Amino acid sequence: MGKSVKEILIDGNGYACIQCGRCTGSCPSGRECSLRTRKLIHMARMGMDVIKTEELWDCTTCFTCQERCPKEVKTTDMIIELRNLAVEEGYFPTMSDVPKIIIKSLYDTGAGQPLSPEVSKIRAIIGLKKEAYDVSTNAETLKKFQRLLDGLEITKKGGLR
Amino acid sequence: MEEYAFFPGCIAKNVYPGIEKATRIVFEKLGIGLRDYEYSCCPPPGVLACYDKPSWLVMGARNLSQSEKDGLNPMTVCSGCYGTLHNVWYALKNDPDLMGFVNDHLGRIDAEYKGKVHPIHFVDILKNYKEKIAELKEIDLGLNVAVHYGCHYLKPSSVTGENSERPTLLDELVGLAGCKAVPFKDGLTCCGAGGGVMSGEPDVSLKIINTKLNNMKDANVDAIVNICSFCHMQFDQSQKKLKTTEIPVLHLNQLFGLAFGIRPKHLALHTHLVSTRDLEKKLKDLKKGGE
Amino acid sequence: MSDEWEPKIVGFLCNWCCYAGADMAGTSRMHYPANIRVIRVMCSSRINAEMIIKAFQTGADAVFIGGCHPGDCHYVDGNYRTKKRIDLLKRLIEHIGIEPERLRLEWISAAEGEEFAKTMKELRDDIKKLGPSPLREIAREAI
Amino acid sequence: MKRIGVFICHCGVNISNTVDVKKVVEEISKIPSVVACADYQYMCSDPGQDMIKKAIKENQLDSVVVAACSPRMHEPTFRATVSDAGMNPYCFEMSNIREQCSWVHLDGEKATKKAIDLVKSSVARASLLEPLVSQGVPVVPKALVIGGGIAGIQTSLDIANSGYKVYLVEKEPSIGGHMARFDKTFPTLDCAACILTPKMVDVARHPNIELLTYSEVESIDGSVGNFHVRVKKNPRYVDMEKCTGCGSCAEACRLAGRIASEFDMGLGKRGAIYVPFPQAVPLRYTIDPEKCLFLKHGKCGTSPKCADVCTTDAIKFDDKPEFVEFDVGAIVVATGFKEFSAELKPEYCYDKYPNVMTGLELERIFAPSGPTGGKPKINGKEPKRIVFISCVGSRDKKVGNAYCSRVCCMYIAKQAHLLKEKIPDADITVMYTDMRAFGKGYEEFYERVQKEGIKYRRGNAAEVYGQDGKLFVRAEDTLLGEPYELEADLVVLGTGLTPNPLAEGIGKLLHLSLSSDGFFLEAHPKLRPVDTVIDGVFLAGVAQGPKDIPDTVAQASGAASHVVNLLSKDEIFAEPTIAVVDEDACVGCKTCMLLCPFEAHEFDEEKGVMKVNAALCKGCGSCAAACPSGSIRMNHFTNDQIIAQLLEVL
Ligand SMILES: Cc1cc2nc3c(=O)[nH]c(=O)nc-3n(C[C@H](O)[C@H](O)[C@H](O)COP(=O)(O)OP(=O)(O)OC[C@H]3O[C@@H](n4cnc5c(N)ncnc54)[C@H](O)[C@@H]3O)c2cc1C
Ligand SMILES: Cc1cc2nc3c(=O)[nH]c(=O)nc-3n(C[C@H](O)[C@H](O)[C@H](O)COP(=O)(O)OP(=O)(O)OC[C@H]3O[C@@H](n4cnc5c(N)ncnc54)[C@H](O)[C@@H]3O)c2cc1C
Ligand code: SF4
Ligand code: SF4
Ligand code: SF4
Ligand code: SF4
Ligand code: SF4
Ligand code: SF4
Ligand code: SF4
Ligand code: SF4
Repeated sequence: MGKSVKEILIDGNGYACIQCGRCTGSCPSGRECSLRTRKLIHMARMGMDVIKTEELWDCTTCFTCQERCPKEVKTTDMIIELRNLAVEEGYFPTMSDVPKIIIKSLYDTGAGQPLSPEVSKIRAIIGLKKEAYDVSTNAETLKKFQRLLDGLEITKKGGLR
Repeated sequence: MEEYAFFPGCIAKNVYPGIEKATRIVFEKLGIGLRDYEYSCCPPPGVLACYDKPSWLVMGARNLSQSEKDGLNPMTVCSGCYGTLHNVWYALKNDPDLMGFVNDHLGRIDAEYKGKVHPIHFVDILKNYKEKIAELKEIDLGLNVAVHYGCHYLKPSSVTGENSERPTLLDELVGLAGCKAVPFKDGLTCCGAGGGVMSGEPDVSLKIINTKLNNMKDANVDAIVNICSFCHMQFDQSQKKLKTTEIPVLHLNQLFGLAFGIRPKHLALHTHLVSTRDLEKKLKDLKKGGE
Repeated sequence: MSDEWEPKIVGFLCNWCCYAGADMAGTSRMHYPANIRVIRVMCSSRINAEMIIKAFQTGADAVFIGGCHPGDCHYVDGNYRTKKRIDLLKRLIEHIGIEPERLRLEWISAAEGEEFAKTMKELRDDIKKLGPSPLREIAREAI
Repeated sequence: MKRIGVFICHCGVNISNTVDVKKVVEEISKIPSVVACADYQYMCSDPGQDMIKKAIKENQLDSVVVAACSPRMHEPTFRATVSDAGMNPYCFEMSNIREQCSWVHLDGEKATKKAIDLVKSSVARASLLEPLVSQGVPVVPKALVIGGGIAGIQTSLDIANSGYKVYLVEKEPSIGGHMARFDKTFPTLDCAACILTPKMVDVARHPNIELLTYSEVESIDGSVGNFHVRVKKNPRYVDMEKCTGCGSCAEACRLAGRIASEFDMGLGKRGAIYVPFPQAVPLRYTIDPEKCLFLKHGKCGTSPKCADVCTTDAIKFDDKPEFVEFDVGAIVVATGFKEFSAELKPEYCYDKYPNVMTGLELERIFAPSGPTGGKPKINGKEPKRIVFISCVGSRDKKVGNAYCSRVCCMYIAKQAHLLKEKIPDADITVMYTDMRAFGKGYEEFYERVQKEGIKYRRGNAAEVYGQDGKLFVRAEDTLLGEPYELEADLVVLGTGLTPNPLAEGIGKLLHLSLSSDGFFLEAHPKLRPVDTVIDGVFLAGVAQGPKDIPDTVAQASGAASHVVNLLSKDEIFAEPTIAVVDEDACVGCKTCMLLCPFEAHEFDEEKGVMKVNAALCKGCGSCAAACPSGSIRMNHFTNDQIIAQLLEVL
């Protein structure tokens, strides 16, 4: 079980927020969409449904807001925690397929971005091994890796279990 | 010999192998050893940390544990990988309970992470080799470039210890290759790829990068130089989609590769979506002129 | 009246904060058990090992020290010194067989009457659970 | 054996409703040393007190115990009572059977038992109490004021007007502090010079004030009533007696107009010989030794121009530091503040663009004596689009300043108003976090400037950036929930007030504590805001914490009245409840010395033993508790007294 909104606020120093808006003003994403970092903190503190808002997923985790906050509110860390809670409560973002694909790829190959035959060819041409050395190089290691993932929540959330 | 565990990350090996290649060449020339390990994806903060932070911590710690018995610090060529591994290291170092939790899981596959090795970003190694790089330089590239630090190398500064508002390292490093870092509007903003936005909210992601690319274009740069495979992918792929700009994209190691006289093809520049042909031509002329 | 065993507690309270807090509990008529016997000192840092050991030797089941909150000390930082001394003493009394919980240090301000009353209740209940001080038995035998 | 009298109070029914007073009397009367024991309805009433006085005389009592309310309530009353009857007041002891007994326990039996224990314990203590005599210390009827800002000026004048001598020490060549830099002051828009300059002149002319400018306090010894002070007067290289302040030298100086003026925040220029500003007090010139050609290289052209033109022969290149020593009875610390260093907020690009300025710099732009002659010109041009940013370096934990600076909201309003007045078509926006306009007339002023067309947009600026020679400010309008950008010709940072690093040394000399914000700590935040825990040392102005001029002046007058109160006494009596070292037993380990927060211990090198300076000791007893050889006696709280009390209650 993850943290509650209240615990997230406490750990992230959210109760120190003075609603100055320096976070939103710093946010490269909010300029292009409806994300208002300050508002997320306000909603969380007022007990509103912050985890249901889609803007929660517009944050690129660039940390600019956290860097600029004069009250040391850990805005970005909190957004990440709030997303965890959202996932737990079933509020996936709109394009919910993508993460599932990535998680599956991760499980099957150890890589979120798997190697395609084309790139494999390029690797050979530029003088690299056709396939990189990684967790999938050794079948035994990959099995172990999958065993590790079997015991983690992420495979459940990714729909693999 | 100074030696590191090489953590290439998914993109440098599976999408832009030119980055892996350039890294191996540059580090060999510098006389720095790189050892390979059975790594998995870092895993990325966007999709993994946001979906299940505990899983992200465990998988990150597994990666960190790989080279611990050899005492080698993992070196990353991607600020995303660096961000993940560094944040995992930082969180575990400061929270014994979390360390215990992670090791309970790792114990299931006979692994353990003690926190003895920590990730290091490749630019933090290169900054100690400025003289050697200058020595190895065969061509003064003479390019006007837009440098992109990538968010997770700089921030949060409480964790990275970097000067997040006024970094200067890349300006100095590209200078070693005879290039000039041209200031451009909002030079430090995010490329828009992280946090799962590139995959989850592609429209927003493209808008962010579009603004950024146009700012670079306004500064009349010859190339974008990055230190992060993920940003590299965003810069290269999004230009193909947006079709408003056409600025060649180079990972810093590719830039050094060129300066060291490596042929562009060996650095896989021809596989980039944004053509590097004009850039290569410029360099060829330069070389001719020089000889 | 029940003959149930009640712990004997000695309290050393600093004049400026905790003693005033105890007074405040009085003025606000906050009730608490009558186990404590208070000795007023100017600063909690006046208390030394000799006094505390003596208290246990002569039959105290618990010793309570009350001072000002950090930063509020009338003598700048006396309470820091008290804290250091008491932490050390806790380890020491453990050596001679007294549970460290029997030595309790709290910061209570002049305004925290309620806190004082609450602490007195808690302390009495905790010590009741622990039972009579082991030293008290030894002391009695020695006499 | 001592003869002790015990008096037990009913407090109407406050005590006797719970505690069986008769039973207490019965038990206590059994104690052999108790030769008199009685109870009474109201012990503190006149008949109650008379009863005690009578008993003292009739029974030749050595000590008296009153069991009643808290000693924090009536100990002073009864000390006076016994004193009246000829007993030493320190032979009096009080038992608290009301606040800590009858009022907090419901069970009468247990409360009575506790009351008996407490009184027994007091009796045990009383039999060991000893008479103590307060030492009178003569008071030197003079005061030292450190810092010559408006706080120091006001304090000095108030003390001097009461007839006491004041030494006013100021580090800079002139008094005036920050206020001298302002053009107008909020909210009344008084001209700062018009209200400050007369006071500065009064200071210079006052027969009771000795002004020591360009000077530093080197050392302070002693204690309340009797401090010994040593002050270093830095060489000015101009003879103060001879200089008439004509200014010919400054005009002639080879470096005239080539050195950044500190007073003008670096915006204006001065020469190597200068006065900080035309109304300086004293109006005497000073040569900057770091810059002057002659002082640095021994040569200024063919001959030093300043000396050439000075008709009074005041230039004195061989000037040396001078030291003055004097005694004072009280000290006021009025060392003010330092403006927040704006480069610590790099996102506002203060260090990058000349048209990003701080509040204090803008004050100089407005001032008729300032670098632009009072014309609001930035780089020679009148700014039309102006953005103010509030809370720069205040309410900001990231830079370590958690507190609100209390003046910036209002000085921003003032400056916005002044700009609008001078540039009527200016477009002025204030980006703010919260508006704090709590003083008299402040809210009204805030309303007024909004009527004048100043835009207040809630939501503070996130960053400033430059593009193609233009300046932009980014923020979120938090009321609209919309991020936006504004182009600006001038960005003014509402920088806050931070502790003055120049005052650090003073704090150390006087053993002053700092509060968590880094300003000097007052003895009590509400009831003793001008005192410190060091007797005889007081605070005034921003040295104690951010405040505006009205509050500064009020506190300065408060500090002055405390000083006058102290100086008006011939002698002051320190509490005799202090630590005393038994020289025969002390092993010279110096354990005590490390503990004392007031540095009251002095080591006698000759005898190899410690001594306690009675004037400095505040009687915490910490050293007595720690002395490994048991040689420190804590008067009125001796080991024996405490242990005797302890044995009775167990
Ligand atoms: C930009 C700005 C605008 C303001 N506008 C207004 C306004 O309009 N109205 C208003 O009410 N308030 C205003 N204020 C607040 C006002 O400045 C202060 O309330 C006031 O100056 C405090 O006076 P002070 O004497 O305590 O401190 P200061 O003015 O700082 O004086 C302290 C003096 O002590 C001297 N000193 C320091 N250390 C030593 C030492 N060790 N030895 C000897 N001397 C020393 C200093 O040199 C200085 O002369 C403004 C503040 C700022 C920053
Ligand atoms: C709800 C509330 C809560 C507050 N909380 C705080 C707080 O937590 N902390 C804080 O610092 N401040 C607080 N304050 C402010 C605080 O109350 C005042 O600062 C303080 O009481 C002012 O004291 P005073 O002596 O000036 O006025 P008052 O307390 O009003 O005293 C004036 C006295 O003068 C008497 N009087 C009036 N006219 C005459 C006359 N003609 N002849 C004789 N006597 C007369 C009145 O009867 C009264 O006793 C609070 C205020 C309010 C309203
Ligand atoms: S910057 Fe910090 S204090 Fe300001 S609104 Fe954002 S989270 Fe709150
Ligand atoms: S971390 Fe997210 S919310 Fe914060 S500035 Fe970056 S994109 Fe915006
Ligand atoms: S002495 Fe104290 S307890 Fe006795 S009547 Fe007076 S106030 Fe009440
Ligand atoms: S010329 Fe002489 S008298 Fe005139 S100001 Fe200069 S030093 Fe003073
Ligand atoms: S000696 Fe020269 S430089 Fe120095 S103050 Fe005189 S004229 Fe100026
Ligand atoms: S006075 Fe206003 S501007 Fe200054 S710190 Fe306080 S709230 Fe911010
Ligand atoms: S601690 Fe005691 S023995 Fe040691 S120097 Fe001080 S007085 Fe003397
Ligand atoms: S009693 Fe306290 S103040 Fe006095 S000398 Fe000892 S430690 Fe210092």
